Formats: sequence, structure tokens, C-alpha cells
Amino acid sequence: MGGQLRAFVTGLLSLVATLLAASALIFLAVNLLPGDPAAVLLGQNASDAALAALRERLGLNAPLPVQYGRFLAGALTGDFGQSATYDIPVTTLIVTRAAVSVPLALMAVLLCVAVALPAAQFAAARRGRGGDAAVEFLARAGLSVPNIWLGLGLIVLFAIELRLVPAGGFPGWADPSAALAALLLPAIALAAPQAAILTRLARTAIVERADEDFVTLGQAKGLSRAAAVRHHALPAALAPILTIIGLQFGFLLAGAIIIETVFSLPGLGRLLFQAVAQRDLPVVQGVTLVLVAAVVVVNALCAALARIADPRVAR
Amino acid sequence: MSRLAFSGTLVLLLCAVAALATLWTPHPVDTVAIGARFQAPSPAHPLGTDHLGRDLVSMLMAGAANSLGVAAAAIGLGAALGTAVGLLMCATGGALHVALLRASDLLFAFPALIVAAILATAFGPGAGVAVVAIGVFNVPVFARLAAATGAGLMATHFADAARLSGKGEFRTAVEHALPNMLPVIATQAATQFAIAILAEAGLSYVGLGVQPPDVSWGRMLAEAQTLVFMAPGLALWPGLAIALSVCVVTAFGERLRVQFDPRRP
Amino acid sequence: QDRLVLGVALEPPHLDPTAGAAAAIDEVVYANVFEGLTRIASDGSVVPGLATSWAFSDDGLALTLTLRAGVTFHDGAPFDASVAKFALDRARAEGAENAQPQLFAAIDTVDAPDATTLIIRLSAPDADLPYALGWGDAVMVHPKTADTNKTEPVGTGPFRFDRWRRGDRVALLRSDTYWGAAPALARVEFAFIADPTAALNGLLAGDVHGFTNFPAPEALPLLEANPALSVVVGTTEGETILAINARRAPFDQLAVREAIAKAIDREALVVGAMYGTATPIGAPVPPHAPGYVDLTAVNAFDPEAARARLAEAGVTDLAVTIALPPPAYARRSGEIIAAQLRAVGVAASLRPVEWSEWLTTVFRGKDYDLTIVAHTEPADIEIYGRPDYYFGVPDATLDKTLATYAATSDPDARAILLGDAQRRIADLAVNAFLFQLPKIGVWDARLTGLWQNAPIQANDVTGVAWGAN
Amino acid sequence: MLRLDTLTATTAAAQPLAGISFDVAAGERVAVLGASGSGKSLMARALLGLPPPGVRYGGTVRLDGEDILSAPERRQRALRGPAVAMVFQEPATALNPVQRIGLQLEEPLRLHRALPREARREKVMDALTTTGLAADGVGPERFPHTLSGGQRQRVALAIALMLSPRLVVADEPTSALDSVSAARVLTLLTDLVAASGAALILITHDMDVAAKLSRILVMVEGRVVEDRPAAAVLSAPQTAAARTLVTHRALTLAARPAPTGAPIFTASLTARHRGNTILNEAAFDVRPGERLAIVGRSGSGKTSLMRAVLGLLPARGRVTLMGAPVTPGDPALRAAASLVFQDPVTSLDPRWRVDRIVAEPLERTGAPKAERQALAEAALARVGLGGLGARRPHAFSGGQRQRIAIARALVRAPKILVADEAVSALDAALRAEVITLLDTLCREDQMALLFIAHDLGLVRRFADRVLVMDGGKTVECAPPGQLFAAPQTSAARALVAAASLHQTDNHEVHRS
Ligand SMILES: Nc1ncnc2c1ncn2[C@@H]1O[C@H](COP(=O)(O)OP(=O)(O)OP(=O)(O)O)[C@@H](O)[C@H]1O
Ligand SMILES: Nc1ncnc2c1ncn2[C@@H]1O[C@H](COP(=O)(O)OP(=O)(O)OP(=O)(O)O)[C@@H](O)[C@H]1O
Ligand SMILES: [Mg+2]
Ligand SMILES: [Mg+2]
Repeated sequence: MGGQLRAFVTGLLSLVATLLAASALIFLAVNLLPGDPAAVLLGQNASDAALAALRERLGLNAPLPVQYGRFLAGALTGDFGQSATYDIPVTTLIVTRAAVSVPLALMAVLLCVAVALPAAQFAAARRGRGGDAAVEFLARAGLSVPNIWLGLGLIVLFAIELRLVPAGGFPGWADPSAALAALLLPAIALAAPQAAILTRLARTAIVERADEDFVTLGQAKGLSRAAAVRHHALPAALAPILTIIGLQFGFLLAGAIIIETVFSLPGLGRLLFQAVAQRDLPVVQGVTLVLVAAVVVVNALCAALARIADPRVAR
Repeated sequence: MSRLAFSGTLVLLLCAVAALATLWTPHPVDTVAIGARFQAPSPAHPLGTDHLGRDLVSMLMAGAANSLGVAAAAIGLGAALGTAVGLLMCATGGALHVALLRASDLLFAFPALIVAAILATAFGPGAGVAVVAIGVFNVPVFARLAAATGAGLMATHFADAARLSGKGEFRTAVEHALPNMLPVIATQAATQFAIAILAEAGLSYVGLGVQPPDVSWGRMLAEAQTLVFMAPGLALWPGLAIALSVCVVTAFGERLRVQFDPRRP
Repeated sequence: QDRLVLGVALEPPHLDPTAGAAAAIDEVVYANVFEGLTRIASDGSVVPGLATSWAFSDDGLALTLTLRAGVTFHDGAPFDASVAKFALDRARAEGAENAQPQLFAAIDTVDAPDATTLIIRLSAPDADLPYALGWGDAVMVHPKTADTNKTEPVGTGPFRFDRWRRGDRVALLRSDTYWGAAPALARVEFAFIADPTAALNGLLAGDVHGFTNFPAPEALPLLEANPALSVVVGTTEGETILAINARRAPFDQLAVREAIAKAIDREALVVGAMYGTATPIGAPVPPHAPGYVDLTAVNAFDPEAARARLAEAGVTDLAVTIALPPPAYARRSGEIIAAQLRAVGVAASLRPVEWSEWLTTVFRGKDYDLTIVAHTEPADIEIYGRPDYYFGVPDATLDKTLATYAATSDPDARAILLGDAQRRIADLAVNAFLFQLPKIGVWDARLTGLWQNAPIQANDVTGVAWGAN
Repeated sequence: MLRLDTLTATTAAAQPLAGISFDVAAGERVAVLGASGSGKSLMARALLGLPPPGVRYGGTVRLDGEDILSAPERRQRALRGPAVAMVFQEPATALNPVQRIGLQLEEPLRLHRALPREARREKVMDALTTTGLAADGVGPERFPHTLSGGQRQRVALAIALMLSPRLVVADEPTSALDSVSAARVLTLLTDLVAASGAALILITHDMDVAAKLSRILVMVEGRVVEDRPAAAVLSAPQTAAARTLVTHRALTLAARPAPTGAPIFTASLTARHRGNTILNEAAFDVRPGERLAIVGRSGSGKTSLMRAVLGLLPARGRVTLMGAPVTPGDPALRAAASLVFQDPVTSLDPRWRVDRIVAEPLERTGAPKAERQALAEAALARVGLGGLGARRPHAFSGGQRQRIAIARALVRAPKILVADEAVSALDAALRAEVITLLDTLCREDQMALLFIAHDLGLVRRFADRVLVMDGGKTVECAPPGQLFAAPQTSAARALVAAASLHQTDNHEVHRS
């Protein structure tokens, strides 16, 4: 127990250290960039006095270390300050955007897993035969098609031609079915390449174990090849697969900017992107921190799950 | 011809086209001829012309040079740095090892597009920024791989033998772990190269990739988006070019993996 | 049907038009949520708003306005002269967050002798004041709600604010307390769609009913062919220019600036970058403005002459960088202009920049060679007389003409002065003038009442209705 | 009962089984012997009709007249488990690492017997009891990684016997185990199979094991070259292959005087790893020319002790070299002592030329390159590989590779050679070759030899003294004669008992 507590505490400390490093890095980077949020807000005809007043109000006149200190102090209480552009609490902004990004990433991961694991297992059980080659072909195709293309194709087919779902935008969670419909196409477009990657990696992971004696033993007990792969090789390969899924989730959460743009979804990725363009430092800081934290936490979670899936990994 | 040789030949062919384009294209790609835009395929322009009247074949060739060049440079950067970091992790223990591990995790957690956005604002968007952004994203990938592979190699008896010969950890890592992990690194590099081609397209889509007057497949694709209904070829060809090269390169990577697979019969 | 979803390209940072430069704010709230004392109509004329009438004193140093009675804000607070005085004083205060302080520069004091009379006293005559009062930056706000308008705008307009899902849309609802005729629409949503492809898809899929400013002119042939959609190309107040930094050698030489102007094929540019929807210009005045002079023949496209001018100036191996802000017109024009400059031997490279960087580096820092931008403020030729503006060639003649123009209120005299100013600017090749930015409206063919032109950056939906079919 | 008729196995490139025919009667117990790669495992898998990927079987495998190979998949599955069962070689991979053993034991029952859950549970508990696992405190809730190798093999055995099959095929079930565990598993296997009346086909490389079964099959390159009663094969092998297998059990070593003089090397070390004590004041001393054998069951700390002495494993304690104290891993110590690893495959960097590998220990001595080359060449010549330095390790056989490793260890003319199971991965012929070389070195160069061995037969013949380890401690040290005759500690007694199980009367010790 003591060991576990220690591991937990060191894990927590290293998470905090990671976040500190991330925040310092992003703070410095954004501050060194040319461009001034006050100028963006007030435009070409603003007077110098008005600019100075706004800069003061936004807290941009304080020395950098002081600004950073303020930011840290706020972050500790979950308060990332006011957005310079929107003039509302960054936390509120993150929460509303996360209401799009998190479900989108979750849907994509679910889709991805739902497609990739059966496909991988199917291919692994038929290694070197037609089914395997077909899965490999599809996976490679899925990986190769540029994301933008796929998104556009889905929109043209399902939104413009068939009018089944909207082409973009997000109606909010007040009407859950409308919200899910709005996220469906983006989730598919987002999931496709990831599913292709996961299929190939999972197939390899399963195949690596499919030759082990315990899988053959399953067959020697009277299981069919496919069942032996399903019951024995797949569970044994689950730990590395979970690790991959964890990495993918992090990527989907933060890396969906292109899909968010194509489907004009108000997600975290686009918020962050726009905040960089507008030098909205509190938002850049807050969102980056939340994303990095989410990635680290999700990866830790998947590592924990992997540990459950494979008792050998547990220390 | 073996499948490895076949896919290798295709990759070489791709590179040859890209290399050729840096010296010569059938038509210039840095001039515009508005009067000649949206031309249908003809003997002079086998795939027609784009929205600025430029020859699509020439654009695809020039695009290959930039798209593949960015991908190759980025993976070169990522693989070299990542492998070095991974080796360092193998050769060190204690605080430095943990620090490197954390730093690599941190890099991995950072949204790559944001790194690109920040770099682009600082230095102006362009091929260089794309290379660095994609490269940085790849550093932890290779660092992890090198560290994991290297950890196994550093635990082998031949590494022990090197230690018993009086060599330090670092020298052992360089002399024994590094050469033995190269096949794994090369295989991963092929896969990452394919992903980098897609990443370049993505960066171009949000305006952070190669900038005009330079051409890249991603930029061509992005610019053709609103024209799909009127001039579908403008989106079709660069998309196909991306898809095919990703396909060819992943196939090559897969073949390499099989080739180096110790379990290969 | 009484619901309208209108697509707009950019999301406003907040919804207080008196505290920000973003046109996106006005595009949502101007005339819909907030009203000014006067109001700019779809033809660009000044019409009564919350003031029913106004008159200058004979010396032109006082403007007396009669205010509409019985007007209330959406929260029930009454509007009267004291509120108007507050709103104007707030907007023009030293250090106020107002983006257009020059509008109020001439105002000395504001008096509210009774509930429906407002007297504005000026320190110098300003014939444009009634027009200025019609800007979004001069709308009426209530002291109680002024500070919260950014997130919860409360105005006197026909629509009240409902909700804003950031990153997605702002929704407005018909106001029951509006003083005027109730609008036909019960609910208006402004959906923010920045990506041209997404805009096109949204339109084709029926997610949005229209764009007053459609971002993808290249798609117009497709949309025009669609009977369910109306395509209405109008004009804006945006003169798109290739600004030249005359502070920097060799652009301080007239010959070099002329060479640059002559290198540009505006016809090709208008076709290539704007798909023929724009009108070429030769000076910074919109073709639809009174007093406009067609000066496109001055420094018309002539690559040979451009080369010759450069040789004359002794400039060889000229390398320039064109800073390009984010709008598509700038990025697309940049690519074509760079190619055209290369054709006359000028090595042009492009540097895409974000607005934040453009404003600090190019606009305030004046650190650039060339840049492409549209100056969208209405009647803004006065910027050519500003001594420390980011572009401009010092010229006493021009300064004098512009000063006289500002102080003159007689329309005919103004037109003559404006013509002189245009000619002088064109002759000096202060900038290379490209085209008047079009307003490309695409909307459901059943909609009526949307503006064709954009004399002001706004989407006044007060008069919009769904047609019969 | 079982009849193989011209069984072949074909791959894309070769025919690893070239027509095998033999019969096995019900209850018969057959040993299959053969060099590595001779096709034993492929033959075994044919009995289940489970070719490895890329392999096709031809011919017939009839079980009570029914051909397993040509039967439909459904029928094959019905036979696997109830009729034929298999035990695999490697305990580390034979069980699903992520499933509790109870489930794995239950699986055959679920697949082939319509039993209620309770009944299945009961049968699982029975199986755990009969295999002695219950007595070890192993319950159905355990995961394989929490079991020792021997315990895992017993679980695998229990799975195989769960449905009382008519034929049990065991593919080297004990070769990865230490002698104590191996003896236990083997006894259990033969006892349980005998009790159930099943036929047994046991693949092994251990003559001593084969000697106890009724029949021996010897395979060479995919053929059965000898098929006779065990006693007959052992006493009068007919083929060259069988002869090699039998004769190399006895090794002829030259007589030598008992080593004398002061210890050249002493150590007493303690090492911990993640809170576990792996070495607990393990101590030894060794004289010039002496061969000190280190024995003990798996995990007792033998390898750890060697690594600690050479500084490859952090440890505390005292080490003296020629009377002077040194730290573990001291350069002087590394100059004087060399190590030969257990596995010739992983101890040579596959990407290096052999002469570079052999010269590696000289790199830090400052000797000029030409001299290093010459020394390396001399060392290679000494192990009989002169002139082959330009090749890379993959171009050598297993025995040759181990000789390269020895050449590397010898290149600095060490006073002490440490060998960690240096011969256990080699087949009998190669083993003899290497041992002869080591023997020569000890005699001629007065080199002290510390060697770890599982093969107690070898220890008895070759060692001057035997050091017994248990739980990280050195518990007993005595000359082999004394130790085998009168073991003092329980650890030593267990080892000796296991050895005598293996040891048959015809095991001769030659000391001429
Ligand atoms: N899946 C396979 N594909 C191709 N060849 C194979 C395959 N499996 C085994 N072989 C070949 O068949 C031959 C016999 O292999 P097998 O595993 O039966 O040997 P073995 O006698 O069991 O050896 P060992 O004692 O090392 O276990 C070898 O040459 C091997 O390379
Ligand atoms: N790197 C390590 N990590 C964890 N445990 C270790 C490590 N090295 C050794 N041990 C533990 O130390 C103990 C002794 O191991 P060692 O390898 O010395 O045994 P051994 O006697 O050589 O066994 P074998 O005969 O199986 O080779 C074992 O319990 C082992 O699990
Ligand atoms: Mg075998
Ligand atoms: Mg050992």
C-alpha cells in the first residue's frame, strides 16, 4: 500500500511539474510573439490613450514574471482569468467548448475501437490469407485518404445530397439527438484514419501473440482458430492496444482543428487556434494547460487500464 | 521482384519526380495566366489548368517536391533528434532519465498544430515551420521507440560484454544499441513519413504550411475545396497524389518491417 | 416561417459596438439590437433613428436633435436625452474603449435641456456629424447596462439578445417593446462560419438561409445556377489597396511606386482573385460615391512602362515582401500580384500575417514594404491626410485639399474637392489601388429585404421577411 | 491406437518432415529425441492437426482409424482435448498471461462437457489438488505470472489431462525448468498419464528422461531414423545420430591435481532490487586453476552473484583480488576476470565482425590497433576459429558462437573466467567441445573457473568444489564427492535428490 501511495504521489508531482513546464513554455512563446491583443480589439483608429487603458485593464502592462505569477495563482483555483477577446471567464469558455470536443473525441474513439478491434482480430485470425489482405488494403486506404477529402465527401453525400444531418455547426446539448447528429459526420471523419492506424497496430499486436503457445493451446482445447484468437490473443494484446488508444484520444481531443474547421464546430482546437491568432493569452494558456492535462491524465488512465488488462504490467 | 524491392522502387520513383521538379517542370508554376484558367485537359496541359491558369501536371510535380521534401526533412529531424534523446535515455539513469522521459511526454501532449501556429506567427508560416512543427511532433515518437528498443538492447549480454570491456554506458549505447535499433527506426520512419505527408496537407489547409508562390499538394487541395463542384479535377489530383504516396510509403514501411522481423521464416 | 439563420464569416469578440473595432460586432447587433440617434440606410443615406429630426445652427457649431419619445430599452429602462448624453459622453471620453474616436473629435459638449432635446456643441464645424452618429460606435446604450453590453447587449432595437453560443452562433428574438413596426422575423440567428468550404456546404445543405457576405466568390457560378438561391452582388465601402511604405527606400521615389502600380493587371486581378465580382479602382473612393472620378487610366497596367520606370529610378534587383492579412481577398490577390511583380523583374515574396500582427507590425509599427488590405470605413479619404499614417506621401497640396474638404458642407463644393483629392492621390501613386471590395450576397430566394450593398458593415434585418412561396 | 503414415510437412521453401511413419499403442510411452530443428515439434503439432502458419501437412495421422488431418474442422475441434492433448515446452508462454488459471483450466470443460458451473469448479479444484498445486497454495484465482515455471507447467499438465485424453503429447515440457522443478513435473507427468491409461509421446533432449520410457524414436532432418525400445537404443545405438546422443553423455576429462595455494579471488556480497534482497551475503573464494561450480534452483541468485562480482549489478560487500580489496566492477578486476554468457546468440552483437567482437575488451587498454588485431586473431585461433574473423556472428553455428564468446573472454588472458551456464544452450556434441576447451585452459593456464550449471552430472565430473545457493545465500560448499554423498542443507538435499531422479545407473563418470 505504501508503495502504491508513493507511486501515486510521485505521479501527481510529475503531472504538476509537466503542467508547470507546459504553462511556462506556452506563456513565454506567446509573449514573445509580435502582436498585441489590445490592438486587435480596438482596431486601426484607436487612440494611444485608449490602447494603453485597455492594456492596463487586460493586465498586459505588468512585467512578465508578475503576469505569469498571476496566471499560476489563478490556475490553482481553476480560474484562468478573463479572455482578452471575449471578455468572459476562460473557464466558462473552456467548459462550453469542451462540451463539443470531449464528446466528439469520445465518439471518434468509440467508432475507431468499434471498427478497428473486430477488423484487427478478423485479419489476425486469417493472417496471410485473403481476409487479412482485404483488411490491410482497407486500413491503408483509410489512412491514405486526406482527412479534408473524407470530411468533404461525407458532407456532400449526407448533408447536401441526402440532407440527413447538418453540414456543420453545433446546436448544443439542449437537444441531445440533434447534438449527436451534428457530431456524427465529424466523428466519422476524425475516426477513419485513426481506425486505420489502430487496426494495423492492433493486428500486429494480436498477430505477435497469435503464435504463442497459449493460443495454440486454446486450439488444442478445441477452440476454432478465430475463437482462440478472440479469447486468448486479443485479451493478451489489449495492454499495448489500450496504450495506443490513450495516445489517440489525446490526439483527437487537441488535433481536431481541421475537422472542426471543415464542419465549423466550436471545439477546443479552433478556440485555441483563434486565440493564438488574436494573442488572447489567457485563453491560449488555459486551453493548452487543460489539453495537456487531459492528455496526460488520459494516458495515465489508459496505462492503469492496461495494468488491469495485463496483470503482468502491474508493479 | 520482391515486394520490398517493388515498393522501394515506387518510393524511389516518387522521390525522382520530386527531385526533377526542383529543376524542371513542363510549365512554370510561379507565373499566373488568368486568361488560361480552368482549361480542360489538352495535349499541352494533360490535366488542364488551375484557377490561376497554371499547368496542373507542373503543379503536381512542384507540389511533390515540397510535400515530400517537407515530410522527409521533418522525419529526418524527428528521427535524428528522437533517436538521440532515446539513446540518451538508455544511457542514463536517475534524474536525467526521468527528466528526458517527462520532456518527451510533454512534447507529445502538446497539440502539434498549436506548436505550428506559434512557430508560424514567430517566424512566418512556410516550409521551414512545417518541417519544425512536424519534426518536433515526431521527436517523442522516435524517442520512445529508441528508448524502448534500446532498453532491450542495453540489457543484452553483448552490451554487458561491452561494459566489461570498460566502456561507459554512453559508448555502449552508441556502439551497440544504436546500430541494432536502426532497422526498427527506419521502419518507423517510413510509417511516420507517410503520416507527415498528411500532416503537411493539414497544415497547409489551415494556412500554416508551404506558402505561395511555393506549391504543395496540401495547399492545392485546400484551395480547390470550394471548386469541387465546378472543377473537381483540381481537388481530385492532389488528393490522389497524397493518397497514393501515403499508400506507397506505408507499404514500403510495412515491407521493411516484415524484412527486419526477427520472426521472419 | 419566421426564423432566419444568417451566416457570417467572423465571430465578434463581444457584442458592444461602442467598445471594439471588429466589424463582426456591427454585423450582428447594428440596427437589430442597438440603434443610434441617426441611422444609415441601405443606400448609404442618413435617416432618422432615435432622433426624429436634427438641425445645425447657422455657424455650424451646434447640432440640435429631437429625440423620439416612448422608446424603451429591452430591459424596460426608458430612453431619453439624458441617456443619449450619457452614451455620447461615454463614447468620446479620454481613454474610452471606443474604436473610432475621430467620429467624436469635433464634439465639445453635449447638453440635454429636456427629455426629447439633445444639443451637441462643436469646437469646429463638422458636416459629417449626423452621418457619424449613425455609426455603430455611436449607438445608444443605457448607463445601467453599458458595462454588460459586451456579453448581454441591451439596446432599443427591434430584436433583443437571446443567447450566444460562442464559436457557433448568436440568437436574437423579436422585441415586444419595440417602438416601431414589429419586424416580420421572430428569431434571427447569426451562425459563424469562417471556412469558405463550410460556408458553401452550409448553404447547400440548408443549414443557413443565406450569407450577406459570402466568402467564396469562386462558387458563384454554382450558386447562380441554383434556383432556390438568389445571388446579389453589391458593393461595400472597402477600397482594396496595395499599400506602399513610402517611408522606406526605394518606395519614397515616385517612379518606383508608379512602376509597382503599372505592374498590376487589375482586370486579371479582379477575375483571378474575385471572380469578376469586383470593380477596379484608381483612387481610394468607391465608384458609387458622389464625387467619384474614374482614375484607373492613371498608372494603368503596362509592364514595359513599369520596367522603364524602375530603370529610370536606377532600381535594379528590387526585392519586396508583401504582408498579407488573413482575409481571402488579400491572400488571393497577393499570390497574383506577386506573380505580376515578378513579371516586371521585382522579386516579390509573401508573408501571411494574423490581424494582431498586422496591426502591431504593419499598421502601428510601419514595418513593411507592401501590404494588401481593404479600408472598409465609409468616406475615409481623410486617412490620406494623416501625417503619421502607415502609408502616405508627404504632400502639402493634398493635405490642403483634404482639410478644406472636411470643413466644407456644401455638397457640390465637396464633390469638386473630392475629385481633386482623388486625382492628386492617383498621381502621387500613394498606393496601388486595386478594386472596390464587393458584397456578395447569397440567400434563399424566398427572402426579401436583405441589403444589396453595404454602405456600413451591418446586417439590418428589421425589414427582412420570408416571401410567399 | 495412433498410426502415422508418411506424414510430411511442407513449407514454401522446404519439407521439414519428409515422411514419418510409426505406431503408438494405447498406454504406450514413447520418447522422441533428435537434434534441434529435426522436426520434433512439427510432428507433435501434426497429431493435433494444427500446422504452424506457413506449413502444410501431408500423409495421415490416424487416431483409432480416423484421420485427424483430413477430418473436417468441426470434427478436429471435437477431438482436440478429449482425444489428444498437448503440453508445450515453454512455461512462460504456455498459459494465457492475462487470464486467471481457473478459467484456463475450466475452458476444456466448457467446450466439451455440458457440466454445471459448480461441477466444473469442483473438477478444477480436483485438478489443482492432484497436481500438487493446491498444496503449494495455488488457487484458481491466480494469474500465471505469479507462478513459478514448474507450477505453470503443472497447470499446463492439468489442462491437458482435464478431459482424460487417450493421447498426451508433451513437447519438451521440462527443458526450461531447473532440475528440481523438472524432476517434479516429469514424475507427475508420467504418474498421471500412467494412472489415466493414456498414451504418451514425450519430446525431449534429455537422454536420462528418455531412458525411463518404453520406446525411443530418434529423428534426423524430418525422418525417424531409429525406433526401438529405450534400453536397446541406449545400449546399442544403431545410427550415427543416436550414437552421438548416447555417447556424449559420458565425457572424458584428463586427470588433474587438486588446486592449491591462496585464493586468488574472494567475494561476499549483498544486493537488493526494488526492495527484494537478491543476494544476502553470498560469499565464495576460488584458487588459481580451480573450478568452482555454482548450483542452486532457479532464482536462487547464481547469475546475480556473477553479475554483482563484475559490477554489472549494484551490490555492497567485500571483494578481494589476489589479496587486495577491490570494488566490484573495478578496472583491475575487469582486467583479471572475464565472463562467458549463457546464450551465445545474445552475447554477440550481430552487427559486428567477429574479430572486432573478440578485440572489444582490448579497446580500452591503449594497445595499438595492430596489436589488438593480432591478439584477437590469436584468441580465435585458440578456440579453433582462426582466420574467420571477418565474418559476422550469424555465419557461425551455435557452438562456434559460444567459442567466439570464449575467445572474447580469453583475449585479455584472464586469471579468472566466469561462465554462466555457458554450455546449457548447446547440444550434447557442442557441449563436449566447449567443456574440453575450458578444461584445457584451467589446466594449462592455471585459470580459475567459476561456472554456473544446472547439469549436476557435469558438475560432478568437472568441478573441484561445488557452491550451493538458495534464496540469495551461499548455503553450502564442498567437493562434489562429499556433497553428493552427504548433502548438509535442505537445498543441497533437494538438488541431489532431483539429480538422482535424472541419474540412471548407466551414467558413467570417466576420470582417466
Ligand atoms: N512455421 C514454419 N514455417 C516454416 N518452417 C518451419 C516452421 N516451423 C518449423 N519450421 C522448420 O521445420 C523444421 C523443424 O522444426 P521443429 O520446430 O519441428 O524442430 P524441433 O525438432 O522441434 O527443434 P527444437 O528442438 O529446437 O524445438 C525446422 O527446420 C524449422 O525451421
Ligand atoms: N533485473 C532484475 N529485476 C528483477 N528481479 C531480478 C532482476 N535480476 C534478478 N532478479 C531476481 O533475483 C533473484 C535471483 O535471480 P538470478 O537470475 O540470479 O537467479 P539464478 O539463480 O541465476 O536463476 P536461473 O537458474 O533461473 O538463471 C530472482 O528472484 C530474480 O527474480
Ligand atoms: Mg521444438
Ligand atoms: Mg541465471
